[in-house]
Amino acid sequence: MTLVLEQLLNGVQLGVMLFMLAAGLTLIFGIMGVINLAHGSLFMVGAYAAAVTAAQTGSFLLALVAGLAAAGVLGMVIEFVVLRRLYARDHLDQVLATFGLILFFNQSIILIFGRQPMFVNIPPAFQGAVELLPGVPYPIYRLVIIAVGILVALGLWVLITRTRIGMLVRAGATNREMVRALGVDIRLLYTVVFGLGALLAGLAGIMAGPLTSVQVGMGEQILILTFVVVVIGGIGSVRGAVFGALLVGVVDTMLRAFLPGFLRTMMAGSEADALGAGLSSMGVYLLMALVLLLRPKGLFPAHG
Amino acid sequence: MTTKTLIRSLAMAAALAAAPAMAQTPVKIGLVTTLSGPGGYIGADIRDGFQIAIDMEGGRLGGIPVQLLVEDDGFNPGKGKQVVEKFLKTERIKLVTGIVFSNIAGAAVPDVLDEGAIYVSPNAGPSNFAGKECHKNYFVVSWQNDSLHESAGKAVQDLGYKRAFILAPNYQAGRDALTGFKRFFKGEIAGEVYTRLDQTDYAAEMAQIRAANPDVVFQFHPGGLGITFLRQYQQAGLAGAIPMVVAAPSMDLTTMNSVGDSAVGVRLTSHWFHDFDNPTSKKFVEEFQKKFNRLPTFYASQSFDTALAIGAALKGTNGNVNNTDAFRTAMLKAEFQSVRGPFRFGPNQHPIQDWWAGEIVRGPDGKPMMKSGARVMSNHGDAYAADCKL
Amino acid sequence: MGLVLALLTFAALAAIPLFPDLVGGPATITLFARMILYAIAAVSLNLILGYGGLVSFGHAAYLGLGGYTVGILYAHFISGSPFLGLIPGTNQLLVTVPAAMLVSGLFALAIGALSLRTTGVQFIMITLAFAQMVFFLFVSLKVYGGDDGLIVRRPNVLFDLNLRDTTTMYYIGLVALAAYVWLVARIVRSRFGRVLTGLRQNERRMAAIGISTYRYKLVAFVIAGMGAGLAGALMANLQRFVSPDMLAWTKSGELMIMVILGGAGSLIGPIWGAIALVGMETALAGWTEHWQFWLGPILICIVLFARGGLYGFVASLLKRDGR
Amino acid sequence: MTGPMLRLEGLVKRFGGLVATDALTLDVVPGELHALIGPNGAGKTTVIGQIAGELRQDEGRILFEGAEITRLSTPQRVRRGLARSFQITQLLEDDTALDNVALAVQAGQGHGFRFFRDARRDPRLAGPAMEHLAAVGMAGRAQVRVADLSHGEHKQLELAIALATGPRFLLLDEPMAGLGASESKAMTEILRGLKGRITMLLVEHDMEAVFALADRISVLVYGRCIASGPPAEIRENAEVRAAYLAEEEV
Repeated sequence: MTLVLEQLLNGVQLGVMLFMLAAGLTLIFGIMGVINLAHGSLFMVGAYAAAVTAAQTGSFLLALVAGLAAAGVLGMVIEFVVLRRLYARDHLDQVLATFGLILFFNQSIILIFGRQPMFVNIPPAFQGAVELLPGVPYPIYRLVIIAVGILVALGLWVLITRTRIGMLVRAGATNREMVRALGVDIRLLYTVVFGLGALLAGLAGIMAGPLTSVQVGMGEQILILTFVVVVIGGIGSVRGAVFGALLVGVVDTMLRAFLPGFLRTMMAGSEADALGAGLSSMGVYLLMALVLLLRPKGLFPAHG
Repeated sequence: MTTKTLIRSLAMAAALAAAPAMAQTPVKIGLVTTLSGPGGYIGADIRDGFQIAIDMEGGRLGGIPVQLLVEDDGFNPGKGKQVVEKFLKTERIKLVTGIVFSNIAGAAVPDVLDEGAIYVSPNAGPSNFAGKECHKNYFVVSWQNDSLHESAGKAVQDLGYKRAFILAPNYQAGRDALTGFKRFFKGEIAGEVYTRLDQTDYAAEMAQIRAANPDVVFQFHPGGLGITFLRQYQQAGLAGAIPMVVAAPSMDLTTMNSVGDSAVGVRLTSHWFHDFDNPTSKKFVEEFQKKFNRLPTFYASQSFDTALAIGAALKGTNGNVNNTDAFRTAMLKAEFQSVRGPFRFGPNQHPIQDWWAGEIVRGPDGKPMMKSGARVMSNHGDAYAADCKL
Repeated sequence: MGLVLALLTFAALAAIPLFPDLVGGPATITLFARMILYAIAAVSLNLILGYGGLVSFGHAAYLGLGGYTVGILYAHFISGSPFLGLIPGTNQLLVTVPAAMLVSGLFALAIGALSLRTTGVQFIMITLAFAQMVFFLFVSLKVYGGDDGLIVRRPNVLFDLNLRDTTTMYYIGLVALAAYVWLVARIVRSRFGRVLTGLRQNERRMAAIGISTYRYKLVAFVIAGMGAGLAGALMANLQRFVSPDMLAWTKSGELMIMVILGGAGSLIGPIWGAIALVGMETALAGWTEHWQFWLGPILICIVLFARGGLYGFVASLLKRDGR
Repeated sequence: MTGPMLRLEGLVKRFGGLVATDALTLDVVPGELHALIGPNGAGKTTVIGQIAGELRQDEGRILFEGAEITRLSTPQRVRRGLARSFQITQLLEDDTALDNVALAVQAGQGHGFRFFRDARRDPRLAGPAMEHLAAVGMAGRAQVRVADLSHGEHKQLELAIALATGPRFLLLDEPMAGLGASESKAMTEILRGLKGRITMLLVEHDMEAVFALADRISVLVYGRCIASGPPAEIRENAEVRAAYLAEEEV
């Protein structure tokens, strides 16, 4: 039973990371109609900037600032140099151009930092584990990630429901033309939204750094999972991103943790392991297919 | 005589005329290895280890001038096949080496052998080429894959642990690793888990390990996977609590440096450590450090040995690689000083060598350091040699 | 003009193996054979992407499925045990290729039926995600090599031809390409094709004249999937190896690039695109190990500044001269 | 057939907080040309969208020839004989005028799954398509690409496409918008020629055309129908005058 609780927390923690990426991705698409594959690169760049800064200065705070700054600046550069020219284009052009960006960023990172994975230490304050229940120690750092995720979700909720920017974001997500008709400086709104998405992706990268190794290609692995989240949650919907991310995180972790064991009660060990590993890696995609069958626009569609 | 045949015979005549000068034309060696992706550092070490051997002899191997052609396989079997095809058909290369990963070897090596060329492996030694499908033109200087993990299993057995939890990614080499480990570890398996090759978070596995509470953990996660695994092992509070024993690929120097403190205390087995006290090894480490400003990993040492082995065969055949039978005979004698000490080829042309224990300890500067220990196995070959009929 | 360019293209392609030294030696025949097979896949993607406006980001899945069909049938042919205890293995090209197209088509039917319930960016993400699912399926299929892939030690058998010979494979690929291009040419001019091109231009208009778009899209999706399956089956014979890499998402991206680079919605543009991209990758990779560092920006520039692709460029040049 | 050809019952459509269609009830009887007028933003195009099935209403029902079509898709409605034209023309820009109309003819014939024969050489498509083009006065422009046609021709082509689906009922969304005086006159004549044969619901700002053509007029303000009746009656209606005057002052 304690194992289930622990795995549940692991699932939530993965969900939180996915949420930080999915929120940006879904808003950028909802407001600007742009599909940005390079969102994963922002995740990677945030992680790298933080890793390098932490290695140089030993300060997690500085690493956090550097990671956010790098992701934010890069996001703005991407928006200014490439994406701005693509708003009026179809999705195909956007996919291809941002695919080109991925190749470029991955190789740039290799040229600058080499191929060897980097690692960030967990900040001393968050090292160690706490006993949630007797006999169930859980790493503090993972709890911190969950807490940060909740704060980000709350912050976004306040931003979207209580501020003028948020009002425009909501309006833009439901009806892009309407925002233009309101006479809003659309460029500014775009920049704000894109910057926000980039910062969140960078933050996710910074948080992921001490858990997983910082390496080239880390962005794409998580990007595709983020797509699944966005599709399940409904495009343009932050609420959908929250639920989609938690759902994907928990389902993925639970399948991975318990499916092989469950199958082993029914068949031979090695076959169960192979089948279990296969099914659990396909699990979230099957989940997505199921959601699509029932609700083609996702669980919380933003557009009517 | 048609024009075409005329040209052909003219060309042949020219080639014959040039024959005496052939000794002076360098022998081409094709090195296809993985330079991109997370495993790229391994390919870089293999390339550099080979190059050092050539440099130390002033552009020659075994006294024969050589020309090394390096290409990236992009961590992609299809790409590896293409490179090999180019080597064989366009460059007319007879000597190929360099592949890091078993799956790429599985795809590309048959093409080399089909063309009648020679392949000398500096790293991957998959089981299918070691047994029934062994080939007279196929040599492995590093190890047969299983023996890495067999030595780890033996080490765990020798250390007296009774219950082991074992993990590896769900792919051929991962499954072979666990099979190899179990061949020499006779205790109880407390848990056996296959992870995903694209996995970056092992939280779920850590929880399972804690729940099983074994005496020891054996895991095979090469490169970036291993770094992540070890860090999370520490974060989950398992590092001090449950000892870990791994095979060399899960704890090379690069991994150790990336992992930092959580590597301390991990035990490993390998056929070579950079602190080996024999002249060839010392010279190799010194030259490598001088040129590349870093310590060589065991991958580099294997590649260095591969170059020496090829050099010995070139010397024995006076640089004639076209007579593959003569080349093979020369190669099998293994008349070179390996950085590992004793070395010879078994009946399936895979190494027979010693395996050593090692441990990551805290060095004088406080940083983790790799230290060699006692011999675990002597003159160890592999389990597949018996199936090989050469 | 389109017909002339198409005939010129095929004439040039047919002539290539006759002059191997002109194009850089015998190894390049393999390279050109790969270009040809990628061209089949690109032409098939162009049917839905260029003509139908359906941005499928998972087309490599059908390529891989085609390849694996050949690989799996070969594995069962060698082992002698039937697939799932029912279907006997084979190494007859005339059986494996149609089987590959059937398998790819069936998967396209299932994936398309679900994906086509959505449009726009959701469609892109979903086709990508389903392709990933197929990818993971093969990664976890331990019996068929999993992540390591499956070796097809001897190529399939077709009459007395030696398929181990790359020139033979090259011409088989070229014939397949010509047949598929001919089929696509007929389709886009037919009633069905009129609906398909109408869909790309204005889906709202299509609904307003009473056309239920879903079925048309699905049928096109299946035809395109079968084309990719054909390409994959031949590729498995050329490389004598299949691996999950064949259906990786980056491969889907490359197929899309081929279509755009050559000219989406033109009959032979994707062929040029496949040749150009594979050629460019090979050239860059031979020049620098960091070839993607250069390929990325090249792609961005193509998307930003070269609309209409190579075909559009050539067509506009010819038009200008004509006037 | 007795009763109205098209009946809207208590139609409601909301966009966020905005009520675009507010409990709208409207009858169009067979054979009439019914005009729907109202100031900008009154929700006329929204109504057309709901009748055509492109927008789903939040409440209410739509009946066509006595049968409820509320849940039918756009293509299903078209196949029952309910066609529309667009205010902002929706044409296949890369194709010729003839291709556009021929496709609509093909849709009506229902043989879309034919893969081999060249559709452009099919006389069963080109013949009827030419007739429809001729009906809107565009026979001479059949082979011109849509992108090269004038705005007025786009409008005419819109109508020809709608006619090619063989409708019994036509929803016309501002067919005169952006036309010059002579073009408007020509369009009015084309519509007059259709009167009687096809029942029509016309949304239009050109009051001259509306009063020249309409049998009955309904006035929409803020999504509600404030008046409905013959042209003469509407002309004298005080509330209608107020609504229009208010708009002009703004």
